[in-house]
Amino acid sequence: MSTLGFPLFPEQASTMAPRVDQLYFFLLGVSVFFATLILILIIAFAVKYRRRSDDEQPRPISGNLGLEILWTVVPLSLTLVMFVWGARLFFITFYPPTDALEINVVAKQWMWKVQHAEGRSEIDELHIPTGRPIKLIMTSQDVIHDFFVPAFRVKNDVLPGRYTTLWFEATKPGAYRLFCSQYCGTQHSGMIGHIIALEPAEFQSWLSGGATVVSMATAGENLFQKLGCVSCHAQNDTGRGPSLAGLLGKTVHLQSGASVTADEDYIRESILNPQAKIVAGYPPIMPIFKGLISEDGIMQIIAYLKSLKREEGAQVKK
Amino acid sequence: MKSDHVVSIKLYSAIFGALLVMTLATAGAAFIDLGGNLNTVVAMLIAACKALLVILFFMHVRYSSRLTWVFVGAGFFWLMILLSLTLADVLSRRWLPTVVG
Amino acid sequence: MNGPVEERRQHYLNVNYGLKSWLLTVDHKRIAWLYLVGVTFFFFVGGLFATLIRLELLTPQGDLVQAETYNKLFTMHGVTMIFFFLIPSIPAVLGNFLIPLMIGARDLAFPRLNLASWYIYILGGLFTLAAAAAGGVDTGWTFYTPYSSIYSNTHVALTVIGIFITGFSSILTGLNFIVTIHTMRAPGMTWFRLPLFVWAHYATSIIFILGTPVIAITLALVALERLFGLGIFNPELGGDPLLFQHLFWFYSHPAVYIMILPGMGVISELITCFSRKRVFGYDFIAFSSLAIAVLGFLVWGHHMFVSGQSVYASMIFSLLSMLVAIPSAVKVFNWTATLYKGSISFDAPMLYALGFIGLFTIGGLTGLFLATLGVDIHVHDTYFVIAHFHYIMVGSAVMAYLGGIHFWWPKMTGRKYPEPLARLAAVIIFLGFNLTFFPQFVLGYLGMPRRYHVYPPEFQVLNVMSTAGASILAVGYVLPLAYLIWSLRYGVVAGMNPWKAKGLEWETTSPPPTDNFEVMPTVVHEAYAYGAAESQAVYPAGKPANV
Amino acid sequence: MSDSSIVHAHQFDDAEQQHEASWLGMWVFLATEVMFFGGMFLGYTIYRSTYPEAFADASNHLDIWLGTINTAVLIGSSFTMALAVRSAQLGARKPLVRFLILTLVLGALFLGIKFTEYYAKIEEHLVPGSNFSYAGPLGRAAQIFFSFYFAMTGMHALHMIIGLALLTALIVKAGRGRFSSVYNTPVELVGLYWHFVDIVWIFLFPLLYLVGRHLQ
Repeated sequence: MSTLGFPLFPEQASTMAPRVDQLYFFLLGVSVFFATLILILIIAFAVKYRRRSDDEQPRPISGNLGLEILWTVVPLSLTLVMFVWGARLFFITFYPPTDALEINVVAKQWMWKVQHAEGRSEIDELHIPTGRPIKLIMTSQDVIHDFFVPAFRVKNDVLPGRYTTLWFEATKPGAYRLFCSQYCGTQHSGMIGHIIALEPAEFQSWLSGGATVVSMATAGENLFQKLGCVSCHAQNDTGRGPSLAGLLGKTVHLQSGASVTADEDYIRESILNPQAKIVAGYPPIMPIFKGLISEDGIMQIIAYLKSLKREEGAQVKK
Repeated sequence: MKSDHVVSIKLYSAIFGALLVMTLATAGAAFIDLGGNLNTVVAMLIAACKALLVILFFMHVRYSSRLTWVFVGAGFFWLMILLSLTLADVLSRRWLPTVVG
Repeated sequence: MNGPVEERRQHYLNVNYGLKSWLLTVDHKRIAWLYLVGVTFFFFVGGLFATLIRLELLTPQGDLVQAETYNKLFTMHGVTMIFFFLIPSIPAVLGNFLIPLMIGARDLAFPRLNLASWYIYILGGLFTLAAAAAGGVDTGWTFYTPYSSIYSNTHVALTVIGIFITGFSSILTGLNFIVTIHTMRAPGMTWFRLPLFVWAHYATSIIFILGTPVIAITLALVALERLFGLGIFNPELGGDPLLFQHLFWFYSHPAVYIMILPGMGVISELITCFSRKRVFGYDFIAFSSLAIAVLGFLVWGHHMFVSGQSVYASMIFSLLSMLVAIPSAVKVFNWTATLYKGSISFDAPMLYALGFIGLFTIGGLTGLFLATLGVDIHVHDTYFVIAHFHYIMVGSAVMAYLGGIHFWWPKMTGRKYPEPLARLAAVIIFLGFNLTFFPQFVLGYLGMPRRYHVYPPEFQVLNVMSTAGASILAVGYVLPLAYLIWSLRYGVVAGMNPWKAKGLEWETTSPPPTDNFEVMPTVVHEAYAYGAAESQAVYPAGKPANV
Repeated sequence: MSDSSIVHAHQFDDAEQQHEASWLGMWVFLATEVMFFGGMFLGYTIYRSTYPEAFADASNHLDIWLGTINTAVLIGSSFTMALAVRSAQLGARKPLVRFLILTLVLGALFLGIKFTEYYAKIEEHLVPGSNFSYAGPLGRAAQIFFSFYFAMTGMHALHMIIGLALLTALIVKAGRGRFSSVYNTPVELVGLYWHFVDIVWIFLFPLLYLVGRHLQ
């Protein structure tokens, strides 16, 4: 990126990157204009009006309303442009496309654990296909971390006790740096890795390579059996607990009269702390699974519940 | 800043009585299910009334200069900034669910 | 006004001698000196930490210090510089010394409280130093939970107790200023005749009293969580990791204005004096200070755009952050316009002031990048942020502080500093500063995260530039320390008003008497009446002999 | 130092200015105090909106009667404090001392009841930390509720203790006849402080004791 032997500008490797850079250059243009304006004025005034004799006494000027209005309104309008433009990009960054490929990320001091839906896991590396939106569903096992890929111009904090998401679409194959950018303790600067973007075909072969693994949904189903979830949450509404088929994305009516959208956070909370939100019409009898299941395990169960949804969705269609 | 207004014992006693009545009222109302969030609203309204009486009469703000009012108001106004902007985050956090189709 | 007579005159410095007369003083001018000693000490302690940080970053490997040590270094650097240097620097030294002089009062409203604030400040400092001596703290100055409350095994509690204590020193200083400015102005000193320095300190004091208590209780809760297992921030119990950040930034963003507003006040005084002109747009500068203080409380969420905060709240905070840029812009334009058709001289304080305008312009404009949502996503928590806030806090606030110290040095000590050396130092600081921090903007946009002990090799060249700049900067900071101390004894005796400046503080002797004025003034003119009457005030009881 | 009947500090022009400054200073300080407690009120509000059931359930572990009695006691102490200030304004020394002592006694009674409650909570293992135990599935969020309970009432009790110390000092001074109808600023200021502490409790009472009573 530079003839100096070291980079001065980061690589653009995602669909977001050129859009962020465009806004950045707009801001840079405005900044350079005003900084230069002030610099020129100061130097010009300093030279032109330098003190020539010690008893000089300039004529006082107390102000000028027109000028005050001018230098209030012009910056205000410019900053409003920045706001609107920035807000649009921001909304895009935090609103993943619905067809995105979901990948689960669990952060811990000091590593990134990634699991693909098909079951393949990796540490401090993330393989992705180019030309396809990728959505990360992330949580932390301990402190706050932050998933940051400079070449993609995206980052988001990874929080304990909650899911956050991040999406991007790589535009060209290559290896890109991944940083943890929220200070997380001693080896914070060692919590780095690479995003490896592959051509879709290569990605497919990478995904099926390696040791044979079970998919996340299957792993989740196994956990669902092992932890005994299935004994209450039957596929139909005959169990002591509500059926979970097709749950994700639906609106759930609660005992308290409120209703929530059943997203990943809701499922996670309902596993770890079932009494927080009781579904209307069911007794609060589910045991607490906190301590019995890992963050990775919860993600697998969610993947399993999502797979149930797809099956049911197919049935509804006909 | 403040006038040397001397409040009568009668008025002080009336305020004291009102505060006691409201304390009993709020404790009593707590046992009645008013439905929804109404219990909280009633409790907080009564608390605000009590606080207002203490500020205006016991603390003599009713008889004090505008400047005193400004600083009393500033304290509560800034508290409202803290509460409202933080709640703007907490309450709207789930408007964009993390789930996709 | 010849030398020997001047020496015999009684003033606040020679009214009595001995350690006790200083440590038990209730004279705001002497308390300002106590603070000056305190903040100078902490400035160089913080500077030492910074030096070690920059040396470590000379190479991409972690070869000078261990990761743990590095993390403690940047934490202690931030804590000492922010809480023990920048926040008290201009208000507690220059504000303390000048506000009563500028408004025509004998002292602050509560002199004993003023002394108590200094002791509280020192006590808090001792706690924090004790934490450093016991092994340090590694959370970053931001103390984000749950790292600070549960995971860190360094001396978090001791450090936050130190900051908690020091917070009360800020609160009491702010309280003292507000009451003094409201109730103790000299006859005729109306609000719109106040120097802009006083307006800026009034605005700062509002932040002191309404923001500081929030950080105090927040850090107290963190300490209680560590010491007694309280569970308010604990995600294991279902605690919200963002609650701490809201509470923290509710104070810590306005705290940025605590650091810069007094500096803006200083600059208004310097620009007018060294261009001998009434300030352009007095009302606009005065009200912009208040606007910054109030709007500054509405924008803290821009530190949390990528923290998991609601997208909608982020948009509100971004919009409000844009608004706070306006009063800052208004100030810069008005200062520049003040130069127009002035009579500009380039004494050291003016060099600092002109440097301030330039660096503050860059610091302010880069702030817009961080307030703009789409770009903040990329530059958040990178060196771009580091560069931005050092342009504001070092490039602007420290420049203003040094400019102010030089400007009022003759008033504080009765002696002049060596002008050529001072100009040299100002230029060295300006150049060293830019070389240190400008490369960090580039590093930030490249994506180098902050608080990294080791970093990828492609960032090395820019880091070497930054470290080189830092060593120049260090020379620039040691120089004034040396010649200012030298001037205490050997400096040329300064008259009452060596700069021919306007303002009540220049209408009393240098150094001033303990009660500030031989005869209390009655103000008859607006501030900065350059080119108009001889003095701002009349002295009903007759002018003192040496006026 | 001054030719008027009352002494004022050297930095002031007269006693009137000194009184103005002190009064304003106290109000500025109280604005600070609002924000100090405000941080905890914010945390409380957020968690209560997040965990309404747990807060209601945990709140029912507090003794509503002791809470109500304590509220009445503290309001009573505010009443006697107001009367003490009134006596000072009128220059009535004996009633001033009497009302101050009464305020002190009521304040001490409040703290006594408070510490009885604390003791009960320790017995019931409701103090957050490793010894915390809470029957039922809402234990984790209940621990957050009790964290707020102890933080908020603890900070309030700390303010009460400071208030009692100030009252003691006032009683000594008032007994020595230091206050008059012209000079009584310290009584007035301690009064403001005391009323402020009362107001904090007026909000703490419903927020901590009255959350879930109607659901029982």
